[in-house]
Amino acid sequence: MNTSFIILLIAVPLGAAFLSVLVKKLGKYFLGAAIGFNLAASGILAYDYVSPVIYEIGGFKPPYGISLVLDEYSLLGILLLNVVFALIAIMACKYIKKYEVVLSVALAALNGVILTGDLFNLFVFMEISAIAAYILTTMNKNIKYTFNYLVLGTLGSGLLLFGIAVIYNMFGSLNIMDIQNRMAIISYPVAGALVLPLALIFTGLSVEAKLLPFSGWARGVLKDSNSLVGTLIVSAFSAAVLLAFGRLIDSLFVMSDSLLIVFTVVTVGTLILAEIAAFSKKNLREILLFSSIAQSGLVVALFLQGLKSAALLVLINNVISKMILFTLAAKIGEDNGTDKLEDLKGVFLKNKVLGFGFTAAAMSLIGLPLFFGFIAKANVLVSLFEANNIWLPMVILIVSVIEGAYVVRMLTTLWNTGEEGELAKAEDAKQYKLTNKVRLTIIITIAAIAIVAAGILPLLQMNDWFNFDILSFLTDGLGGV
Amino acid sequence: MIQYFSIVLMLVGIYGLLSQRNVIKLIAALNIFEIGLNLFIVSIGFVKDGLVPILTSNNESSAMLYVDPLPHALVLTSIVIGVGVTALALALAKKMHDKYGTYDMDEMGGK
Amino acid sequence: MTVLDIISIVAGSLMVVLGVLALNAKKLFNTVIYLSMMSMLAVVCFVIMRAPDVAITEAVIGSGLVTALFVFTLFAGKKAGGKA
Amino acid sequence: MKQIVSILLVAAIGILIFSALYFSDETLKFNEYGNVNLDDRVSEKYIDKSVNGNTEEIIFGETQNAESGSANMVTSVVVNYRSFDTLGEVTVLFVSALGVGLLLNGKRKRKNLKDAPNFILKQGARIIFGIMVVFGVYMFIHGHITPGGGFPGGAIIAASILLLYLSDDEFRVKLSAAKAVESTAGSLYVIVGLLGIVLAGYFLQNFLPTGTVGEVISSGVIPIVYMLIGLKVGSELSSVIDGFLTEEVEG
Repeated sequence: MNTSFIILLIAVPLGAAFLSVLVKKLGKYFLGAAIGFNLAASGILAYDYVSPVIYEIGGFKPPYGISLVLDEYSLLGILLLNVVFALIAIMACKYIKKYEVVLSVALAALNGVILTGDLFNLFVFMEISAIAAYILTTMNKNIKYTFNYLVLGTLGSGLLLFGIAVIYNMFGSLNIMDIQNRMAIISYPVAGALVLPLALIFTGLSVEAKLLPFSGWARGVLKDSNSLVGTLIVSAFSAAVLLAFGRLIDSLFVMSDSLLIVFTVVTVGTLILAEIAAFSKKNLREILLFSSIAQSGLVVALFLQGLKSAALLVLINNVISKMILFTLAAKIGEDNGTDKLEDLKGVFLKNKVLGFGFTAAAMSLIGLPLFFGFIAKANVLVSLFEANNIWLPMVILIVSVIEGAYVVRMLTTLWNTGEEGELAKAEDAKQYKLTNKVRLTIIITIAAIAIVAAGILPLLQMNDWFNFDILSFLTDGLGGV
Repeated sequence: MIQYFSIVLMLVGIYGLLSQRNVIKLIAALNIFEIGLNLFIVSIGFVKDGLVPILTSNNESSAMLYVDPLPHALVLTSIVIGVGVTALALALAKKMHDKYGTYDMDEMGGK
Repeated sequence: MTVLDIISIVAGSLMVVLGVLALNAKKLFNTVIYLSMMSMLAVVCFVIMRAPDVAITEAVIGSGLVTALFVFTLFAGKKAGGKA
Repeated sequence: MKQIVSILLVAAIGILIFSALYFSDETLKFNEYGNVNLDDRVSEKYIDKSVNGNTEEIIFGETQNAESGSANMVTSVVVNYRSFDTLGEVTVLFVSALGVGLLLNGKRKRKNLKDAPNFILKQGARIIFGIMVVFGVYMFIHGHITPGGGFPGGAIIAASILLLYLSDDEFRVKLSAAKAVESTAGSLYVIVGLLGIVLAGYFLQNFLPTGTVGEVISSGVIPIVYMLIGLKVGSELSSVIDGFLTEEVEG
């Protein structure tokens, strides 16, 4: 396997970005080429994957040089990220104009966030992707919220850097694996000393991962965003940040009991409060953004419990279904000038294909059987019970009821025109628009079918589908082809 | 000693972010926080009686006691990132001032 | 206590004072000037900590260019007729 | 009221940070200011240039073909050992310059200065401009033996351009030229990295002889990369300055 593809995932989009400033007219093609190359390269890496690879940049062996780590975890990450990024770029290509360079840089940075094995390098890539996100959100024309985002994001990355500096002082290294080894050598428990740096890193990452109380920026930025910016932030950016978060929790977070309780309260609190907020909202995009905050809370809570595989399943389900939901919500908002649920009764009767795509994604989000979300949720509950955890499954089930309530309310409103009990007629929805775009329809249909297929096939093929390890599946299922 | 002051500076920056509503002052608070952070990072690399980490004709051997060069490299990166973010924030501030005629976020209203 | 220690204590406490002054200044222009002075003192601290590379960079970028950008932003605001 | 709440909150955070850093009784401690043992840190090998197994002492002006040929250890960290961070860092500046350009876009013209500059000021500024540019170039070419390097060098060039802006009413940087320099320098940086893959095996690996520590023509790719960084930073900051010193043309 040619390991150079690992670095090219970052170098090619960066080079494309630099070049497209020189020849502005070709910017579109450079971006397309970079996205296509990244898709192909991540495919090749997945196809050839045998065992974890560590790529030493500059030829200096880790921990001295910066290294990129390609293991099952980051392989899954780059596959997910590059596919989602490409789909969003295709679906929302009319907004890309003038922002090609920013998107290329964001693509490079997000790949870097997932692949890097070095703490400071992680900070640099987080900062690049955050700045790209600030610039993209200026598309919303509501600069006040972008400014809020910028201030919070900069403070967050500052705290992250502070935590990294304290870690460097204690362990003398910036390489994540090396720090892990140095922690293991120390014979006494390190949890007590790590409280401050871990709290700082957790706080810093929670800003980008949208955990409460640091998610104040998300509402303003996302509530009128178009299908490019909003979808990128709720799916691609949030996937990369959560994956980096998971990697750090997995390798560095040696927590004392009280710190674990604090972190868990924050994440589970995010889950509960954000779902309640989503329930109380009346606008399509606001509902979705609060649901996205809640899912981030759930994913981080699962990582904190050490359930990597379950967390990844929830993450994948959330990223794919949010991509569909947010794209359509932004499109509905743009076509009709509003995304208020009350004003959109029966809008899907105008375009049933897109309506079915939306419905499938929403069903998967709440985890109904026959959809991928069901597999994810079943895995979460089973692995939590196996870990003898009773209260977290309870919370998840209760929250699922709230989630189910607002999703069903959303769907019934969007499908149903008239009063209750009356049969809906397409004529009643005349005043709404949901224009048909071939690209959009094809992608939404394929993604929806993929969600359903991923929900049904494991039920038929695997005996232990409720106990399914996505990481080893990736090596056995794809690597062994 | 400088280390204590650097942490206090970061706290002053956080205080500014919490208490101020003026766009320019918020950006200033971010800058204060960044200066404190940079001082802190350099201070963790300081070695008592260490030399400047440059080989010269006076300090010509690598076996002498130098201060840690890695934090300096990190701070160079951090300063440049800081100026990038500040420039972007100031451009946003300029735009906001064009739109609302004020730098005060409370006077800008919900829109 | 060496001379450097004393200088660093003086510079550090001045920086904290300037930081508070910058945040509470009535005029935005003063905020910018206090910030620039702070940055200059930070350069002194970097030199004390044997980091000449960082000191040069901070002097040119931190207290030079950033201050200039702040001042230009404020002037642009004044010209537009809004209150600063 | 808000002030008091924020002061209390900040005080609480401060007490937490200070007690965790300086007053904890754990065995694993935060190394206090100045009491640092470099042998515990990765940077020990950056000083000895011994990451790839070199065991000899590095002597200024004598050692040849070290793994990183720079006498300035910060430079060898910035451009050799952690060059990838530096690529990320120029990207940050690149994106934010681009963002400033996008935000303050439109057809623009120079803002009029309050007092029209006189002849002596204009000519004097031009002379100083030349000296500053030469100094900036000196700084990034000598980044591997003296303090400084690409970032301050580029910033000094940008400052010299700022001087021209302030002393001359009509002066404007050709934005297209600035963009061209920026883009070429950035692409060349990536190409230097890719050449590393082709010629030496890894991205951004040094593929030139590193020469004698302390000489001007030494250290392999460091002067090249620092020159590219200097040009890139200079042109980016110049275009940022242009964005702030021009105003939109009405209508």
